[in-house]
Amino acid sequence: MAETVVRARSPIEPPPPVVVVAGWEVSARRSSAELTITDHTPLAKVAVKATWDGPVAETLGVRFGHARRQEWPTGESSGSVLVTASAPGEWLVLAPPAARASLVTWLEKTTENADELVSVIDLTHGRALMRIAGASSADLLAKECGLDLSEASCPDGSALRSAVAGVAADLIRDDLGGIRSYLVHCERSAGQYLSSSLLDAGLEFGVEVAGFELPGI
Amino acid sequence: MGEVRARPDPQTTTPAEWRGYLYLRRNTAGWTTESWYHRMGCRRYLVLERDTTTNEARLPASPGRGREP
Amino acid sequence: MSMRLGPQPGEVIDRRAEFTFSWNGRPSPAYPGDTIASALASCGVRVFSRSFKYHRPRGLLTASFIDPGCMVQVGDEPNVRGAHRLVAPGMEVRSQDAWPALSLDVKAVNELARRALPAGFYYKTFMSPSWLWPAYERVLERFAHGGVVGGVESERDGPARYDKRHAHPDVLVAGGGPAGMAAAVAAAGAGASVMLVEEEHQLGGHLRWGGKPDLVALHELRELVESTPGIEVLTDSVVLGRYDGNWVSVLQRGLPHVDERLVKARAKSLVVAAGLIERPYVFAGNDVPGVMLSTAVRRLVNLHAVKPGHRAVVLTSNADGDAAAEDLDRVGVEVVHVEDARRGGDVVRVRGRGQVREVELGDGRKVPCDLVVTATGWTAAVSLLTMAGNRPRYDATAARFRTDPTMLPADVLATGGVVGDGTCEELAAHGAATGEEAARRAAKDAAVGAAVSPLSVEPHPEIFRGCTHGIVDFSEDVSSKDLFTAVEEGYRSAELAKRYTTATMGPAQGKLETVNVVAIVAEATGQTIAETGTTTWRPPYAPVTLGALAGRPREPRRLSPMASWHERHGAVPLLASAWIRPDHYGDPAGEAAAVRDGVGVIDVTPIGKLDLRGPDVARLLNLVYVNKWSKLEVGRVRYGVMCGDDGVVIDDGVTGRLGDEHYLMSTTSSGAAAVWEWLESWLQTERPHWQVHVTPVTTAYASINLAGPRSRELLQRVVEDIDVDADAFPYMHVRTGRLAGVDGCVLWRIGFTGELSFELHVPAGYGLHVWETLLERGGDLGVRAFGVEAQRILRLEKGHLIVGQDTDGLTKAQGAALDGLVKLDKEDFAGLPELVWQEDLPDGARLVGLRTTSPSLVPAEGSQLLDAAGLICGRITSSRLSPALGRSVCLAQVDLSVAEPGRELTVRLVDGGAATAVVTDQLAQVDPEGVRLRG
Amino acid sequence: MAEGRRTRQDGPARYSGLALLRHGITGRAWDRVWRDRALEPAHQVVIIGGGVHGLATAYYLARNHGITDVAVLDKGYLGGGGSGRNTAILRSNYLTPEGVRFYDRSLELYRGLAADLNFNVMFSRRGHLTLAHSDASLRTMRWRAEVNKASGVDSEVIGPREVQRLVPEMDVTDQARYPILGALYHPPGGIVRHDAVVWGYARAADHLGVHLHQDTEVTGIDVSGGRVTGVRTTRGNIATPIVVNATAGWATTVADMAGVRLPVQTFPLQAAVTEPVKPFLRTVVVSGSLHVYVSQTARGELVFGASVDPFASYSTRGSLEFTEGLASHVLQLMPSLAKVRLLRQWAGLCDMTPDFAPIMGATDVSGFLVDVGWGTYGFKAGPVAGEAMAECIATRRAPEIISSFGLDRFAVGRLVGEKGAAAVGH
Repeated sequence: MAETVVRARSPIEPPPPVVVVAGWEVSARRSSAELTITDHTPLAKVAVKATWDGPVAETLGVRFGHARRQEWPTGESSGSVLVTASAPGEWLVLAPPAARASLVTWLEKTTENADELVSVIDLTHGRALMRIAGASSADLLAKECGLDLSEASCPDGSALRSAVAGVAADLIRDDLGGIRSYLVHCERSAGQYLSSSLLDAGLEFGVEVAGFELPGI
Repeated sequence: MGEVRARPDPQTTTPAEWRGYLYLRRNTAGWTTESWYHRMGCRRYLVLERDTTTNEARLPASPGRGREP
Repeated sequence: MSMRLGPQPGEVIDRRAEFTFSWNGRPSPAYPGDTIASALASCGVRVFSRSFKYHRPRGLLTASFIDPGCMVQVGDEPNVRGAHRLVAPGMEVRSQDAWPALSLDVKAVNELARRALPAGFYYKTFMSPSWLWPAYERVLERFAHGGVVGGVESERDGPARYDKRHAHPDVLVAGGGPAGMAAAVAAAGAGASVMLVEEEHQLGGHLRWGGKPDLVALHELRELVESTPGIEVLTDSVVLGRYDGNWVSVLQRGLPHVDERLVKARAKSLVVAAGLIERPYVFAGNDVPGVMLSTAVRRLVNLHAVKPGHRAVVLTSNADGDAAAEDLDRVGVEVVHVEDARRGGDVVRVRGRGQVREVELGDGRKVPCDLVVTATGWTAAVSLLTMAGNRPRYDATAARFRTDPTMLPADVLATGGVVGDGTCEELAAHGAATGEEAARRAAKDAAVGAAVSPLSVEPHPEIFRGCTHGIVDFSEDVSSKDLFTAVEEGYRSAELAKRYTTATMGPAQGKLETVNVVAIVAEATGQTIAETGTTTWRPPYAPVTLGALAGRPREPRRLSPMASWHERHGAVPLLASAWIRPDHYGDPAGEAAAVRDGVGVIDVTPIGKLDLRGPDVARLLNLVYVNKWSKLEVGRVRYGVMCGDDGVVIDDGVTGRLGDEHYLMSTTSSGAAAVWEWLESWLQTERPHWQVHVTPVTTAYASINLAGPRSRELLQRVVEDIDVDADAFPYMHVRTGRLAGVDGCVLWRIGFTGELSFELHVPAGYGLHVWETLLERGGDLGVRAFGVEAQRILRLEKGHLIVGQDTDGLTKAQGAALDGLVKLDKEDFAGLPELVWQEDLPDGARLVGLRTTSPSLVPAEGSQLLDAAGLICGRITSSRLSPALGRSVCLAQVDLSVAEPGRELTVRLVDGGAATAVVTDQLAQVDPEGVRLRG
Repeated sequence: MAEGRRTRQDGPARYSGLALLRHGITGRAWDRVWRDRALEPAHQVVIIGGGVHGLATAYYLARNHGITDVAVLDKGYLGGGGSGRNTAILRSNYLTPEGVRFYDRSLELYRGLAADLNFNVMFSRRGHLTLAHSDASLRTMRWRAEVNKASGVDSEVIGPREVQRLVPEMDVTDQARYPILGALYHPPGGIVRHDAVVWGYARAADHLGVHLHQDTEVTGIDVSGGRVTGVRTTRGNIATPIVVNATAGWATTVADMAGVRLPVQTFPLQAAVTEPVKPFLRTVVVSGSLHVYVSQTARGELVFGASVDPFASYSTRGSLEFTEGLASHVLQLMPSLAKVRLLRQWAGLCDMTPDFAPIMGATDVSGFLVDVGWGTYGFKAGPVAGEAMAECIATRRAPEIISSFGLDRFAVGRLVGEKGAAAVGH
C-alpha cells in the first residue's frame, strides 16, 4: 500500500514556521533571548525500573536524585545520553531521536544479566519534555514550583520530582556551556498546558520559544 | 492513606473483625503511625509518625515501606 | 485651606512634582509620596468616613495601614487603606458608607436611637411577626459596611494582576524597623540568605518620624542594609502568616509586572520584628475627628509635612507622647495643654461632632481645641508568634502582652518591640544578636543556642479606659459600655463578649482593639487582665485580596493527540476530570447509527492504561480483580472488575497479556490514577515480596476504538503485519504490530459498543496520523468519527454498565449484576469477605434493565422509581433513546425485592407526572446474544 | 409549643423591640442570659459538649419531656467548638429519603426557632445553589432533586441562565475552566447566625432549669456492670445514669473514656471570611467539584468554606494551601471578586464517618448515648438532633427519624446511602 510520510507530533503545538526534524514536527524558530523554552519531546526517552540500590543501579551508575551525561555508549549515534534518576528505582534515559531503537536495545542488553527484575519501557511517546535555558530559568521555575532550586540544594546534575504548575513533573538541572538550564517533563497529555503555564510565568523575564535542534542532548 | 492497620485473613475473618478493619480507627489525638503516599514525588508508600494535634511528623524508629519488616 | 507644612527633615514627599487626584469627584492636589490620607489631610479634609452602626463622622486615628477611619473606594477597588495606599495622578477616590454624602448622612439618625440599639440588639427584636423579618433583614443589610465590588465582567482575559513565587531564604525577617534591619544585616553577615519584609513604603519603622538622632541612625542602618550582600528587601510588603513547616506567606505590592504577588517562602529561620502598635485610649468622644494617636501626629508632621490641627491638647504617658507635643510645637501648632497621665492626668471627654471642639480634662477643666493627641501605650504585634503556637503573657510593668523568646520553637525568633524596649542602639544590638542566632540555626550550626541577652522593659502606666465610656472597636462601632453590658448579661469570657459585641471582628482584626477589649472585660468581670487572657490571632496578619491568593489561573487540562482534529471538526467539548473530550460532532444519534450500520472511530485516549511486568502480575490481577486470571494466555484479553475491601465496585476494564510476564491493563479514564495507586498500595504494603513493575502509559498511546460491522474491512486497509481475519484474530484477543506505517501498536478486539470493534493503541506521537489515515481510507465505507455521547447510547443499548454512573458508592459486585464474574472460591481478593456475606443478604439494590411502557418516553437519569405503595424503590441510572430500537432504553438501580424480570414499577417523572416501566430479562437490549461483536 | 409559652412566662423578661426601648430609656440592666451554677454531685442526665447539639438536646429534654435535672458540660466556653466555627448554612436537599426527612425537620425547627426561643437567630432564607460543572455532577443533582421532590422538599435542577439570574456575578460563559452546566436549586436553604442559635438554646435551657457549666472538662466516665454511673470533671464528679456524648471532633476521645469505639475520624474543616462589601450575593452558592461554598452575611462579609482537609488532624491552625485553593476556586466562579480581601481564616474539627451519616443513640454501654459523626453537617442538624436525642433519652428508644443512624449499622455492614454520591455539599 502507498506509504505515507509518517510524522510524529509533540503534544506542544509548535509555533510557525514548522519543519520536520528526525521525523518530528518542530518549530524552526531561533531565539537570542536571555531565557528560552524549547520543546524537546522528540528526544528518545526510555525508562528503566529496578530496585533503587541493586545491580542495575550499579550498572547505570546514577543514584536517586542525580543525572549524568555520558557519551553515546555504542558509538553508533551522535550526541550523548543523559541518564536521570528522579525517583528511587526509576531511571529515564534521554538520547537523540534517531537513537530510540538502539537505546532500548542497549539498555536491555546492559541490564539483562542483572539478577533482579528489570523493566525497560520506551516512554518516548508518553512524556512531554521541555528545556528551559537562561540565567533566570530558576526564577521562572520558582513561580510554578516549590522546590529550593538554589545552587546549594539543586546543583547541576540534580534530578528531582515535584509539582510544577500543579502537574507532577520531573526536573533535571542540566546546564549547557555554563548557562543554567533545566529539563522538565510530565506525562504527555498535560504538555501543552505545562508549556503554556511556563511561558506565561516567564513573561516578566522576556522568555521566548526556540525550536528543537539536533542532537538535542 | 491514614493509620497503619492490619488486614485480617479473608478466609478466617469474622464480620466484626473485618468491619473493624474497614471502619474503626484509633483517631488518636497525639502521636500516631500512618502510611502516606508521596503522590507528587517518589510515589512510594511511607510509614510516618505524626502528632495529630500539631501535624509535626517524624520517621519511625524502624523506617520502612508499608509494614515490611 | 492648606495644612501643608514647610519642608521637614524626614519627609517622604517629592515637592517638585505636584499632581491632582479626585476625592468624591473633587480635584485635590498631592505630592508623590503622599498617602491618600496625607494628601487629603493637607487639604484640610478631616472627615474620611462614617462609622458602621451610628454613622458618626470619622477622621484619622493612626494614620497607618490599620487606620479604621479612612477606608476608601479607589476605582473598582473596595476597602482601600487610605492611610497606606500612595496616591497617584488621576486616582479616583471616593468615601464609602456615607449616604447621600459624607457631610450629611441620613443614617446618622441611628445616633439618636443609640441607647436603644446596644450591642447585639438585633438578637432581641424583629422576632415577630416573623413574616416581617425579611423586611428588617433588608434594612440591616443597608448598613453593611464596605465598598462595592467591581463589575461582572470577567477578569480572566485581562492582564495578569496577580501572581506567585516561591522563595527559600535561610532567614526571613518580618519587620524593617531598627531591630529588623539589624537582624537582617547580622544574619547576612553570618552568610545567610535573607529576606527582609517591611509593611510600609520605606525601611526604618519608628525611626522615620523621629528626631535628628533617630534620622541619623536610620540612614546608617539603611546604608548597612543596602551595602550588605545577600539581603532581599521587600517594602510595601507584609508577612501574612506563618504555617506548619515554617512556610511564611508574604504579600508583595508595588511591582512593575503585577499589582500584587504572593511570595511563599520556606524560611529556615523566621525572625519576628513586627514592633509595636499604638493603642487608642477609651473615653467619651474618642472617635471624634481630631482625636489622634501620637504616632499618627508624628507621621503626618514628619513624613508628610501635614499640620494635623491648629490648637492641640496632648494626653501623654510616655516619651512618644512628649515627642508628639514637641513636634507639634516645633511646626507651629499651638499646644494649649499637655496632660501627663504619669502624674495622674486624664481626659474625661471630647466634645464636637464633625471635629473636636473642646476637651474636658481630669480636673474638670474644659479646654477649647481642634486636636486631641493620646499616647497611652502599645500593643505588641505578636500575631506571627501566636501562629507559631506561642502564647504571649501580659506584663503589667510594660502594660502590654509580650513574648518570651525562650518559649519559641527553634525555627522562630523574635526581636524588637514584641520582646521588649530599649534605645535605638539597644534594639539594633538585640536585633543583630538575634539575626546571628537565626543564621546559626538556619545553618544547623553546632553552636546553636548562644542565648541572646534579653531586652529590658520600660515601666509603662496601665491605661486603657478613662472614667467615661468610649469607642473600643472603631470599625465595628463597639463601645466600652457595650462590653460592660455584654458581661452583665452573662457573656463573661473575653471570647463570648467579643462574639456578642463583634468587637475585634472588623478589618483591623484586633490589632488596634484586642488589648483594650481584654482590659475592659477584665474590669467588668473584676478579673485581672492576665486571667482574662488574650485570643489566638488567626492568619492572615493583614487582609489579602482573593486575587493575590489565587495567583494566575493554573488548572491542568489534558488533551489527546487528536484534540486539534476534534476542534477543527466542530466537536462539542466534554469536561471529564482534567480531560477535554469530544461529546459529539453535532449529531450523536447519527454517529451511533453509523457505528451500528457501518463503521465509526472514537478517540478513547483517556482510558487508563497501565504497563504491568514481572513474574507476579497474574497473582496481582487475581488479587485486585473479582474474577480469575491465572489461566489467561498470551494473546488474550479479559474483562475484569475491581472492588474495594468493602466489596464496593471501584473500577473495571480489560487487561491483555502481551507476553509471559508482560500485561497491559486498562481502567476507566476517571479511575486511572486511583487504580495505579491501588495497585502500588498492594505491592508496597500488603505484598512487598511480589515482583511487579507498574508503569502508567495512558498517554504513551493514542487510543482509538474502531467499531461497526465494517470495522474489520477498514482495519485491513491500514494493518501491515497482522492477520485480522475473524478466525486469526478472534473476539477478546490482542495483537501487536504495525498500523499505517507506525510500529509498536497494540490492538485489542473488544466490544464496549456491542459491535465488532478493535481498540487500537498507537504510540501517541502518531495518534493524529493514524486517526486521519483511518478516516481517509474509510471514506467509501462511510466511516465517521463518533463522540462520547454516541458511545453512551451504544453501550446502553448493549447493557454495558459504567462504574460510577450505574453503580454508586455503596454498590457491591452483586448489586452491579456481576455475580457471574465474581469467583468466591479464590483464596483472596479485595472485597472477598464482604461479597461472600453479601450472598446471604436478602436486601440491597441491584442493577436491572428497564423498559418504559411508552416507547418514546425517556425518563431523565436520576428519576425515582416507586413501588406499589408509592415508596422510593430505586432510580434510573442511565437512559437514552435507542436509534437502533427506536425506543428508550434504561438501566436502573432497584431494591432486590422488585428486581425480578417482568416487575412493573412507577417512574416518577421530573415534571411530577408518573409513567410505568417493566424490569427486563437482561441488561442488553440490542444483540443480547453478542452475535455482532463476535462476528 | 403551648408548654413552651407557659414556661417562658415564669422565666425572665422577654426580648422585644419594646423591651429594648424600655431598657434604653430606663438604662435598666437585662437579665443574665444564663446563670453560673455550682457543680451538683448528681444529675439525671449529663450532656458532654456545650455546642448546639448538646444545648438543643438539653432544651428539648426540658421543654418536650419535662426532664430538667440536666447538666451540660463544656471544656471551654459555650459554642466554642464546631458551633462557633461553621459557616451556618442550612438546607435539606440531601440524597437519601432518610437524610432529606431528617434535615427537613431541622429546617422546620430553625424557621420557628427565633419565636420558640425568644432569641433572634436571624434565619435568612436565601435559596441554595449547588453548581454542576460536569454531566456526571449534573446527573447527581438530578438524582438529589428527584429524591427531594418525592419527599416533598422544594428542589429543582436549573440551567446556566437561571443561575446567572440568581447570581449575576457568576461566570456562566463556556470558556470558564469549570463551565456551569446547571445547578441544584433549593429555595428553602439559607443561613443563620450560629452564635445566636447557641446562646438562644443556652438561655432557654437555663430558664427551664438546665445547669450549664463552662470550663468544665470531662476527664473520665465511670462504667460498672456495663452501665454508666457517672462522669469525672476538672471541677468534680457527677453521678448520673445517662451520659450523652455530643463532642464532635473529640467524639472518640470521650467515647474511649466509656470504652466505646466509634468509626469516626477527626478532620479539620477550614473556613474563611472576607472584609465586608456591599451586599450583592443573596444566594448560597456551592460547587462540589471546586470544593467551595460561599454566602454573604447581612454585614456584607463573604463567608467561605471548603471540604475537609485531606488528612485527619486535630490541628485548627489552618493552612496556606487552603486559602490559595479557596481563592482560585471562588474566582473561577466569580472573577469580579479578585479585589475583595480575605480577612480571617480558621478551622473546626469534624467527626467524619465512613458513610457521611451521623451516629445517634445507644451504644454497648447502657446509659452512654452518642450524638456524633456529624462530619460537615452538624450545625444544620442541631435542632432535629437535639429533639431526637431528647426523645431517645426520655423514651429509652431511638425515634423512627434516626432509626437508620444507629452505631450498629457498621458491624452489620448496612451503611447509609449519603455516600452514594460522595460529593461535598454544604
